[in-house]
Amino acid sequence: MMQAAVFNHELQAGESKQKYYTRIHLLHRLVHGFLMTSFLGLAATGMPIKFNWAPWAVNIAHSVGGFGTILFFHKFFAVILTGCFAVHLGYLFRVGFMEGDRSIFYGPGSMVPRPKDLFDMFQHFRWFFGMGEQPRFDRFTYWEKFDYWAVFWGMGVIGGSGYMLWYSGFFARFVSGWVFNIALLIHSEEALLAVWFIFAVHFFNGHIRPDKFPMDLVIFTGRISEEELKEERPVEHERLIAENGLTAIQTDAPPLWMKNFGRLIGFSVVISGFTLFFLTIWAL
Amino acid sequence: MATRYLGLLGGLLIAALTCAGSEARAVTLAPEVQACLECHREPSMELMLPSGESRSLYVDEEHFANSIHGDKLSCTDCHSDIEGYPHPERTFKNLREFTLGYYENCKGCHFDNYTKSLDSVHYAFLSKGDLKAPLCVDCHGAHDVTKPGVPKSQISKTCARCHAGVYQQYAQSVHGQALLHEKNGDVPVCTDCHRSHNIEDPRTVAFRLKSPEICARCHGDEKLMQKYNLSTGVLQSYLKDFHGMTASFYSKEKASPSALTAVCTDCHGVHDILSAKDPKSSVMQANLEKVCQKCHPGSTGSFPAAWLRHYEPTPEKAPLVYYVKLIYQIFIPFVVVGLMLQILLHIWRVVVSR
Amino acid sequence: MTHRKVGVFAASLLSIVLSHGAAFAEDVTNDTCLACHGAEDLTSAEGRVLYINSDAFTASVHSPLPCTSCHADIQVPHEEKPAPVAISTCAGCHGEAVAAYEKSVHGKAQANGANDAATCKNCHGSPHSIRKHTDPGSMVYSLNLPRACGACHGDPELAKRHGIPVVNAYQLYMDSIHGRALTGSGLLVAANCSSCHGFHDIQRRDNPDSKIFRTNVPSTCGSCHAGVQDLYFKGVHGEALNHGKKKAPVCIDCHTAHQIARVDTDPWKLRIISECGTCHEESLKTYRDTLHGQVTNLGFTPVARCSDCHGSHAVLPASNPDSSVSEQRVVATCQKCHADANANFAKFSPHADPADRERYPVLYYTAQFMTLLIIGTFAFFGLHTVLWLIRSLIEHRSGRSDRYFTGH
Amino acid sequence: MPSHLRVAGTEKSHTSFLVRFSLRQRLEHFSIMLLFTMLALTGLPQEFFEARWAQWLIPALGGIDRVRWVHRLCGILFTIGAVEHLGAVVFLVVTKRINLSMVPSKKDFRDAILTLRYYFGATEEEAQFDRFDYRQKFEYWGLIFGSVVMIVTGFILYFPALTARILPGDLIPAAKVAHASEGLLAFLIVIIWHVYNAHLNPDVFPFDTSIFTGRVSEERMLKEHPLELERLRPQRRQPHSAEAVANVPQKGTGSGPP
Repeated sequence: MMQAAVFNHELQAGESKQKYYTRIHLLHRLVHGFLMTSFLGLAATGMPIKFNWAPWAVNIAHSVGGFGTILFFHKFFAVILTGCFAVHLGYLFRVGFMEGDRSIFYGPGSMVPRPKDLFDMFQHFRWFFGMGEQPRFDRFTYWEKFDYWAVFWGMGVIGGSGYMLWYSGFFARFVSGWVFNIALLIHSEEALLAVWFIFAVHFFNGHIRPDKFPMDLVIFTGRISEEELKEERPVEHERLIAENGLTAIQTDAPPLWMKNFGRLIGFSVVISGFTLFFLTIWAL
Repeated sequence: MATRYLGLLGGLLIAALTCAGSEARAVTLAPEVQACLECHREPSMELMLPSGESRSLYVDEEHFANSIHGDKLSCTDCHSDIEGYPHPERTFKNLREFTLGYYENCKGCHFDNYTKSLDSVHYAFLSKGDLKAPLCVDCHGAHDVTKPGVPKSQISKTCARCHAGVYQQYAQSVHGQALLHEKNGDVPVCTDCHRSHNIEDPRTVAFRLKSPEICARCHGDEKLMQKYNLSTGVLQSYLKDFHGMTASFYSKEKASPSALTAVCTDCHGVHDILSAKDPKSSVMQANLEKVCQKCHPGSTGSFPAAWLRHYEPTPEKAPLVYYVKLIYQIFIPFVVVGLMLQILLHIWRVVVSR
Repeated sequence: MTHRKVGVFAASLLSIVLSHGAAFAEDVTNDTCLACHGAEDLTSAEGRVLYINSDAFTASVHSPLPCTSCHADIQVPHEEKPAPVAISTCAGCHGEAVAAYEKSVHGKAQANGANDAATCKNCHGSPHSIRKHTDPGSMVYSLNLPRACGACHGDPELAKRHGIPVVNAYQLYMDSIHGRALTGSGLLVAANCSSCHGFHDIQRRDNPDSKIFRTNVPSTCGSCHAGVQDLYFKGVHGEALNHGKKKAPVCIDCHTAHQIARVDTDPWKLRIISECGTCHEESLKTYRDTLHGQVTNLGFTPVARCSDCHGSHAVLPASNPDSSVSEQRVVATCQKCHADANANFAKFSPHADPADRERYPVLYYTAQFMTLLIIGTFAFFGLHTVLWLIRSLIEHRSGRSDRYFTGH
Repeated sequence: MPSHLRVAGTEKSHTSFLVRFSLRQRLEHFSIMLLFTMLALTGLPQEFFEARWAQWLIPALGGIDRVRWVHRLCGILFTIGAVEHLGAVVFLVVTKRINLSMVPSKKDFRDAILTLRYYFGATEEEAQFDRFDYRQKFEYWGLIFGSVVMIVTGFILYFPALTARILPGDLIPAAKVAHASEGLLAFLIVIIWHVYNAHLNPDVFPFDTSIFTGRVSEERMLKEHPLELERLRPQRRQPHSAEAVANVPQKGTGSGPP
């Protein structure tokens, strides 16, 4: 009941008068959730093997329950991650081809880079140096697109090399053994790149930068307040008004449980992420 | 190494004298055996080996005649490479190689035992090229092969030639005492637990977990145990207990278990096992604490009392356990039946009132 | 062997003594001596015990001998302090043994005046109660020998005094697989001190005649582990040793001398890897780059170690067709673990070095690319992040975007 | 996330539901449900280890060691849960947030007898219940008592050496028997009694969701806990303000949806 009380209170206090719009659909939130979990799992089981000389690696490896277990979990998460990728591709295919909504391939709503992104970037840098206003972003900013494509590319490279090593016996029918040397190298190097990028850069964008500190909940609630939308995606906001599509995506304020859930997941992942980041740096 | 041979020869000599004393079986040796003995009955006959060791080529006629092969085999049945004189040239680096040279000879007749021996820990060492691993003749003797196990104590003494320490322990144990002093044939000798030809490595977890079954071969035998009024319930009471249950599950697991659990030998001892009535026995109430502490460090005082010592709980022995059991045996059916009734009545009433 | 000769020798001598014994027998018989020395409280002026336990003596191997056969100069009554019985007396019967002893490290030390170096008595005990070495009561019976040697070689002080490299050989041995087999389960065939060091003729390990001189080690171990010895000499290491390469590893380099452990335990399996690495540094380094090396480094053993591919005792170069890593046999070697391995699979190079452009060009350039990629990415985004952080902090300072802070 | 939560979060409900269980109570029930299942699943095969199904199940669960490990882990969590519950109840009682609605009273015995008579058709009058009827109290106290026994004996078996330092050693085999039997008893009660009342009981068939949603319809309250409903009437007229909700005693039912 106490919880409920707090809850009501929050409902009445402020947030109700604040308008909210759907930014990320449930499917993508779920995919992101699984992606996040499996990525963390993969990093936690992979990095100890890469940094096997570090004491923390040995401890993790043994506390997890031996090499067999590590490998099992690594493959387990790998499969989940592959699943996420497949689902996403499936989604693109359905929307892009079955439903023929090409707007996901170009235009403002798409993840595909546009010249604007380049300009935005320069503008952003100028703003860094106080040489101009902040760029006016559309639905996706250039760094978000970079994140997206980084993951997309990483998924191909790490996943590909990973499966190649997993089913080395099978692949050996087609390729010569030295390819596995390459695969091994790529798998570990690219993984390191991905881990560092996500745990340092991506987490900075989502959590550390003062505008978002302590945490940007939109990926969990899927809802963005009108204020935020105006501030951060002015172009999209105006576009939506112009197309008067705003009402279509208007929704309730994110319920408390949803926010708390988001915070819980978010913070635990961030903490473990940063821990791994610093451990790997330390082990260099 | 030669020292062992000295000992061996010494043993043979004594045996020879005694045999000579006792009635020598009137065995007429085959003429071709006689032919070989023309030379080989000369005691000083020996072969110098490159290693500087010398190998006596003397064959004691008495021994061979009285050996189990005396009236069955002739020399060339085993020494099949020899047709006549002069013998084919043979080169042995050392004494052991000489013996190894004849290793395969027994196989011809004793094929089953030979194949069994291939699974033995001794052969495992031999196959790695460990020269000191025993061969057929090391246990059975060569020209003086006699029926194994007459007297039974001879078996333990044979093993003792290498496993002296174990033998010393065994000789002190309840089994060893009975064997050596009471000439009791019921008690186990080495081969009863370790088997004779396919002796497996006793250091493995698998063997550990097998020990209850091994002990039970005798201690589960009603007739045998009655003779010494020992209980045959020991195995069952063990298996029903925490340790026994764990062991039986471990023995089913493919991977060797992460932990160990107590088997017979952990409490009662292995070769040095004593009667539970013996004050020195490890399972004597006084010593039990030390035994428990082997696995339960810091277990003190009343901890050993937790073990019902193979007894079924009775009002006399372990009353507490007995009564707790009893109470629940009454209480559970009572509650369950009560609830059942309540439910049935409820349903019945609901049906009626519809 | 020598024992046997000695046995015969002693026997013959014994007969001689017995026949001539009659001569002395008139003046001094054992009973004559025991008349005084049979008294338990008989001590010398300095309090040295002069008591001879006649039972122990009769049980001893020397029992047939009259006292005077060693204490030859004794007349009755004898002076207060008769000359001590010299080792030459033992040589009277045990000539061969004494000769060997005098050439041995102990004998030489004694000769150089180190009077704490072992003599007959230190190992065999008092000649008045001495037993045959096959008698479990003997100090040099297989099961007792380590204790006899340990009396001195368990003492670090003594080791320091005489510059003996291994200061606590006894303790180490007792904990080794041989020591446990011998003392733990009383396995007579287990190696004891004399199996490797010899007995009367013990020599320093830097003496080419020594059983433990580097080049003699394999044959010494081979006296029991003949099979392994054969394998060893088939392999490159044994060959190198035969070609007088002093650095070639012998048994004790991997297995150690006194701390030999069971080879089927994980700690040993893992330690031996770095053991190979002491000479094969490069290979170890590249091994650690592969999953095999990484997993073993984490302390798990279900993956391939050096010996799993290269063999342990008979290590052969890949150029040799019999080698387990030769083109002909490498596939079979991989298949030990990777059942579905084929010729292609075996082309994987477990010791590929990304820094070696000549041998692994593709790998080299890939590595270069990856490094560039990582550096590039983080150079850019590192800058991006830092600048952004600074900027937005400034913005907040100037309070221009407080509203960014979650809601209010 | 369960959909009913979002409903709770957003839309204002019009059907008159009463909140019967607080979030804490629902969480407690949920965790005890999981833990009890796990404990039974890992415990019973240990008790009946000779049975074929156990001989199959234990290896299937990953060997006796892992089964024990899981069992002990769940046991510890269960203990924590029990302590939490105890603490919460004591705290709430002390701070007057709840009335002792779970304590058996004379009325319960009267109700029991009345109900039995009603079952036998000796009377047409049905017992009227307050917040908890006598069956629920029986089950609650059964659980409390059982938990105490299981926890105590469980820890005795977990740390036998430690126990033997303080207590007589033959307590340990006794604890073994008690743990096994009490466990079996608890299992049977849940299987027969709880499952019947929560699922098979014609009144709630197929599934009484109130312990998960925390709500119960006014009709059901009227049928099952009329007296409680009476007590609450006056309160229910108050507006749906946070304060009003907050004032409602923890174990007493609050009004209206949060």
